[in-house]
Amino acid sequence: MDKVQLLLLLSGALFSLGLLGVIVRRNALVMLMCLELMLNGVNLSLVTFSQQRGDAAGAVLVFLVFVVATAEIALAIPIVLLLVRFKRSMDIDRYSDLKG
Amino acid sequence: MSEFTMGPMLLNLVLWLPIIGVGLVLLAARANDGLSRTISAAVMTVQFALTTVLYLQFDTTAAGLQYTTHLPWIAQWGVSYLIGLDGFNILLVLLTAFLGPIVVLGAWTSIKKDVPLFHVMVLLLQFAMMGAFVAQDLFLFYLFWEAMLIPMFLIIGMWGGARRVYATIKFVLYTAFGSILMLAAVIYLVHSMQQTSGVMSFAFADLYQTQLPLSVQTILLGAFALSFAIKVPMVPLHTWLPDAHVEAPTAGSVILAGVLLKMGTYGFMKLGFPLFPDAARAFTPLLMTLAVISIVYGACLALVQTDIKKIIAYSSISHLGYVMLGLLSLELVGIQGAIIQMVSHGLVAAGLFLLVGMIYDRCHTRDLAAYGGLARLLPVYSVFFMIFTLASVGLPTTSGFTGEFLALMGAFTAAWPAHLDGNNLPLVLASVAVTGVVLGAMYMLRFALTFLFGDVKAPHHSPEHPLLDLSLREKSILGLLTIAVFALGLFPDGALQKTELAAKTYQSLVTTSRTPADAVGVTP
Amino acid sequence: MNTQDALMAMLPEHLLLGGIVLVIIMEVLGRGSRSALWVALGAVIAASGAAFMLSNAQYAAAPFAGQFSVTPAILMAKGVLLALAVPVLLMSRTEFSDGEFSILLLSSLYGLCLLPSADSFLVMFLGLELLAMPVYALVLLAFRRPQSAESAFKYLVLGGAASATFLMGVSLLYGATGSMSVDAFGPALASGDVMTRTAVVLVLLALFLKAAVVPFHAWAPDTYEGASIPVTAYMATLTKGAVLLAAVRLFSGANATGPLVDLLLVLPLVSIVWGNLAAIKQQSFRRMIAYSSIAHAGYLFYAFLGNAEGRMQAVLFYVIAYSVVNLLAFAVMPQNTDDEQRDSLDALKGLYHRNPFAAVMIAVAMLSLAGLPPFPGFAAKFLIFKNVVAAGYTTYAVLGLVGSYLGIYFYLRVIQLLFMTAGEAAPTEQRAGGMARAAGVLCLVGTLVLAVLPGWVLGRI
Amino acid sequence: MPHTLALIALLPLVGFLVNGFFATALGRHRTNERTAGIIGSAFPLAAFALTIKAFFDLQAGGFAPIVEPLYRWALIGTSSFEIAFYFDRLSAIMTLVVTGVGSVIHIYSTGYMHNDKSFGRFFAYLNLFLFFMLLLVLGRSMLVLFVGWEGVGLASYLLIGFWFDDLANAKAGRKAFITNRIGDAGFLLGMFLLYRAFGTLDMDTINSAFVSGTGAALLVPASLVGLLLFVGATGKSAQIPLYVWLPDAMAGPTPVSALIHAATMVTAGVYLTARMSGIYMMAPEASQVIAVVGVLTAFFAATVALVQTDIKKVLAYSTVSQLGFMFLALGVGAYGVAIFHVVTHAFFKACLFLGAGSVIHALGGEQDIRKMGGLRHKIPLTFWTFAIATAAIAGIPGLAGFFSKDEILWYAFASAKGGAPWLWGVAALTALMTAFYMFRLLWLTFMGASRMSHEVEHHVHESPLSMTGVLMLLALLSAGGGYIAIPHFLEPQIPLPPIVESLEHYEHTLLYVSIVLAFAGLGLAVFMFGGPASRPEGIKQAMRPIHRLLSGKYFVDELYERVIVKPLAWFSDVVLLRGGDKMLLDGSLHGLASLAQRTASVVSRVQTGSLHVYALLVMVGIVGALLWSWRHV
Repeated sequence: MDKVQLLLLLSGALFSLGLLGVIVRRNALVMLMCLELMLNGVNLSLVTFSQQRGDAAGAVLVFLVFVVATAEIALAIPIVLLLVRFKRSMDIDRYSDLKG
Repeated sequence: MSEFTMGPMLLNLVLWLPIIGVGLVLLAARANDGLSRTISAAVMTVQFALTTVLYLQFDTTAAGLQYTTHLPWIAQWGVSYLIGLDGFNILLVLLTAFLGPIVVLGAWTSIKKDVPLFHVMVLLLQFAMMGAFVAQDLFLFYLFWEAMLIPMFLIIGMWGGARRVYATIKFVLYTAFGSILMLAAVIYLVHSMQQTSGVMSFAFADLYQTQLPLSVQTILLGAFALSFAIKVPMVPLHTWLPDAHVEAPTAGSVILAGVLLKMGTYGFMKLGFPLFPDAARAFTPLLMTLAVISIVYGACLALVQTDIKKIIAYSSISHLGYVMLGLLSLELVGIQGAIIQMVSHGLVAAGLFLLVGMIYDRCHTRDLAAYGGLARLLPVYSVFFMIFTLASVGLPTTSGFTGEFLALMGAFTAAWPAHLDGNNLPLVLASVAVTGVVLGAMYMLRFALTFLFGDVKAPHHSPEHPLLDLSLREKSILGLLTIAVFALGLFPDGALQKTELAAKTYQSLVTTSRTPADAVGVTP
Repeated sequence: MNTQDALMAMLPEHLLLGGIVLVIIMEVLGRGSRSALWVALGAVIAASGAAFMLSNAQYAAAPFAGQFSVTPAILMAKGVLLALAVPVLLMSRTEFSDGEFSILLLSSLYGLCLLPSADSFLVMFLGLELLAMPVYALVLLAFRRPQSAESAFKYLVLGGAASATFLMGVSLLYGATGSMSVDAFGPALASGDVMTRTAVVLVLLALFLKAAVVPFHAWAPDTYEGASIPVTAYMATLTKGAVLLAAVRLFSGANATGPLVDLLLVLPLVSIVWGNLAAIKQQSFRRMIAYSSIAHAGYLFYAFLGNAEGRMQAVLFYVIAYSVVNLLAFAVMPQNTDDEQRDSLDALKGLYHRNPFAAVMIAVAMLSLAGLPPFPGFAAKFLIFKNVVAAGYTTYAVLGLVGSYLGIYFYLRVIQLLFMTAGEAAPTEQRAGGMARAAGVLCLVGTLVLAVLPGWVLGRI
Repeated sequence: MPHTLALIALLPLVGFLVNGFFATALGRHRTNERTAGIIGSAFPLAAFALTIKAFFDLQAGGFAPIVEPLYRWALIGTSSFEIAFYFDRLSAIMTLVVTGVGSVIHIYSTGYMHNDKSFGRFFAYLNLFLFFMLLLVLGRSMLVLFVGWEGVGLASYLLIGFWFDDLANAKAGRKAFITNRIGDAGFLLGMFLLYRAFGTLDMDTINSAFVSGTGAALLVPASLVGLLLFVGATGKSAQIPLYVWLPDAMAGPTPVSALIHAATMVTAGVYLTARMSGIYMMAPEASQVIAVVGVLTAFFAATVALVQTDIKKVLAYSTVSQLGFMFLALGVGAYGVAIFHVVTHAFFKACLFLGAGSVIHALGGEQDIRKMGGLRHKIPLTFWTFAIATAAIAGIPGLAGFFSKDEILWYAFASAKGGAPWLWGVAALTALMTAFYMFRLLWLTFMGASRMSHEVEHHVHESPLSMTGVLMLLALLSAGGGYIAIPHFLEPQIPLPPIVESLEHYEHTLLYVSIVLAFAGLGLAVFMFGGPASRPEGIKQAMRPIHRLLSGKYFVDELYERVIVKPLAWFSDVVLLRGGDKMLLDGSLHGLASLAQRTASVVSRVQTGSLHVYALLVMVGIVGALLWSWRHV
């Protein structure tokens, strides 16, 4: 198979890996990283396509994604810190007071 | 001002008066309860007076709608504010208006908490019921039809008996289920009419034109019939009624038995059967069987009740069976009888529930066994009780007789030729229905026997504090009902003339087939 | 592109931006706390007014070709949603004294405004993030109870997952069609090749996730419960509405076809039933509303089964009807320093005897949410199911209606608590604040208008 | 006067309303006993006077039926239901009897009910009864007749339960009403059939249509209609199988028993059949059934009467038996004769009941004839009148009963319309028993030595004139009433059936036989009860089982209780209420409700609060959706 498909598979793999990570990892920070992983999977595919097509739109979106990702983390970290303050742990299984 | 312009205004006034009343009661809510009582009583009385004018002015020779108001409302959907009177609803409108003041007066002393809210609810209910009767647009009708639920929900739930919450939620969920399916049917009906005829309209008159293949008619009738049959109620969809009646306050029971149940039969007469005539005719045997089962079933259960309210509740099931029987007979006599029976049951059941309520206010129990020999104790009460008992039994000279007699006659008149053609079911059903006459006597007289005769027995009664016989207020409301009962029993002709043309319209609508020549154009 | 168009077309957005800047400045100058809310209110009202006026003037323009464009209909939608933000701001008064709330809300609204007029996925993505991200903060900001952090976190993680999914879909679509234009989505529905389908499905699912459709709904109950009332109200109404508008923009002219039809048939139906059933058991009011909103997301997505032309109207009308009564209920909810207390359904016991106005208003809201006539909820449902039937999905319409029947019970339960159950006020309870009640009155007026003159409203949207 | 007939019917109604409102607890007894009594009796008397006037009008008109429309009850489509009165020979006779006997019994009651706490109510009810009874006999359409028909049922219900403080009386009243209702159901069906065929319920129209056998009449089989109407008649006129209510009806005050349950109401069935003779002439099968039911009722009731010990019960069963005779006559087509017997029976049975009332009055409420005896000297007037009436009913020649009964026997034997020797045989035997039990009653009550307790015997007294006067009048009629040749009078309207030629020469033989039978009965009674008490005892011992059966009234009530009443209650309660409503219907509803509840808790258990699970849900959703969308590519 050619390069494009390979890269696409890779990006898909990254994406799924990220999602899986969100599902299986217990540590809050790792979870956030997995989220980033998903986004990077997307980025990869975006650049691939924009390369293949040879137009910028995809690449532009990639930059947008970077910004958003940073913003997300910027928001996420304080939340996690708060949680840690309350629960004295990074284990998100402890963060389940809200249910039912 | 000629009545052509006057009439419609008057009808609108009749319809909207209760809303004005609501406003006034809300304003008066801060003041003492008496004020809000007076206001709603006054409003109801005025409404009745105006309705009487409409009734007297009603032209018996004109077939179509009268006092019509037609304003576009939701143009995008072809919905319009279309109200009017015709032979179908004239008597029921009059009945509703007549019972209005009686309900308010009946609840005068027995409702003690949240009085303003109570009267707001009663007025809203009155508005919704009136609307459902006068609406000539399916969307409008459905609006009012559903709107009736909420005030009733609160009336039973707030001022009801011990198990009121169970009863009221059962009532609403039961009724709402029917309505939901009816809504689906309404949407589909209008949609398919638009597809076939290109007209987007909810007006009954237009819907009566729709041509639908039998299969579609059947499904739609099924949905409508379910909703109406729950309201009537027809066995086996009746179990909400006894609970609702038992738990409801007197006023609630009176409205429920007096008017609300008629919604079901009215729906069948005005919508169910005329909209889907072919399906209606195809399912007449089934529906007739259910009607007769209701007659007998209701009577049998009334026979073994120990709760005085339940006796009347089950008797209602039985009595409305006659209405269905008459409607299904498709004979003029039967249809007319059905209409009269609706009104008659409205009056009689209302009277009986008021009587039960009055004794309940005095003795605070609904257990039949707790009573006895009231005839000695409360002569006036007992006389009224006897009158309404006999009216419910269908004794000649009372309205009960007129209704039952004509309805049964209609059923039989339709059944005999069928029997000569070799179809015996109608004959059998009609004959079984007649046994209802005997069963009716059995349960009502059982009631009267334990209630009125024998040794004096009544809770909260003691030689030094004897029970008080009826007050002037109670006498007068029962007196009014009694007059109506005998008027309809002795001189039904006037009323019958008002409805004659409508009965004929109904007959022709249901008997003429409306399946399209080729069943295309409708995508189920 | 000419600047004049850019100014006109984005006038609402500009006004919001102005508001944000102004509030920030005031914060910096350290006198934000009191007047920030007024500024925000002014900005929102101005923006909404501007949108209405432009729409009435039949204004249409595409200042940034292929990225951002407005039509009268879109402007109307923006105007309506912005107007709905007013009660949110009003009822926030008692909860949030400082400026942050205003800033965050305004910026979220900015994102909201981008969604319906997005022509390219870049703008739409921007809009979605801008809509969601301030809300993560808002949820946390309420902070009346430790759980707020948890709910914020859950929202953030799943929201992030949603964005990622959305982007994945977008990039695949980009790969397949070679364009970032939103209009590529419609045609792609019918296409047969795997990549396009995957793309389309992923985009749609992302929206499902944002709008909390089963099985992507799980974040909603926890988040709604953990947030404070104004924020919950905002999430339940405006964000949901915005996402739906994005979806409308996405489908633009296209009728639902291909594999998506099955998704649009099944998942909404499931969430109607699921939401209505799960709500029965709830003890927290906000949680109950969350489940109800899950069910309503189902009805809203049903609208996409209908034909394209009526879709915008149906969705917008439903969003209005649904949001107005929802906000009404939240606005009149009695104050309570103890948030859990305030949130529990038991607090509503016998409310009628303590606070008739609030009780009646909540009752009206519940009945309308239950879709019982004559309340606006009914007309809205009617419109959607009418379209569904017209599109030929009669069976699913019936199923949906029966599903909605399941909901009636828990709405009635609330009314039962309000009117038929004895209960006395918690010591910490007091009536809703003045501005909140003002918000309630606004919503009541809206409700009445919708109930009495639905035709008039439909004629305008 | 234009509205004579209407007035006849309405006068008693006025009496009812006046007394009802002022002389009862309703009006807190505003009027005293005197006025109530006067009002109560005045209106019936006025009605009687008017009836006589109407009769002369009829005569003046050459007995052409007088039709007096009052108003239109209902007009439905083309068929109109008129409230109209109809006065011909038949209704003339009935009206005269009803108003005549009615009035005298009112007068009697003023004495009999003296000092009853509900004096006014009693007269109100009596007047109400008269009103409905007059509707019944004067109505032109079956509708009016039916109104009266049910109305008299109501009146009898109220009057049987008049002393309602004792639940037993009220129960008896209810039994009467419901039993009648069963009959009325049949009546209704018959009416519906007729309406279906003719589109009208005017009886003269229907009769003539049937007689002339015109088109519409062919739509409905006469026999079916006839039988259905007869079902109604069996209810009202206490024939097998619906006679059970009449003996219990004796719970009412004695004047009631005399007026309603002997003289007038119970003959309504006979009147109906005679009135509808047009149908029955065309319905031999129905007539056959009527004859057989009639003769059997006569026979069985007589056998029961043989052993009754309650003075009123004896008379009650004898009434049932006599009604049987009337239906026998109807069955063999001798309508006029049946009406004849109605009239004579009205006279002597009223006399007997009122006499019994006088006795009970004298004995302060005692009704058991075993505790009587030797009253002839103490209350001579009562005795003599009672004796005459007894002789009359027993068929002693010259007295009223003799003529009517003899004609019935004759037509039962020789009528070409269903007469048969065996009918005559049973009837003759019944006549014998009648004579026997009546004289038994006479002897046990008035003859022989007193068996009364002392204090009872102490204040035995003759009744006031208001009562004895009436007794004498009725005794006179019982004696002479037979010379009014009613069958002959009715002939032009209702012809008598032809006689089978071959049997004509038996007429005199049968006449003698019946005379013999009457005296045989007398002799037997005197022999048994004139002598020592050991004689009847001996016979009783000899045939104990039969005696048990008879004094147990064939245990028919018990049978009905077991076969109908109890099962119905059980079915309604256990099957319908518990099984149907509670278990099946509500059960399934509650089942659905709890199902929803359980699903709800399952659903909310998915919401574990763990982010893992939520993310998993998302993934499952995405993967599932993708797989689904890929399924056919």
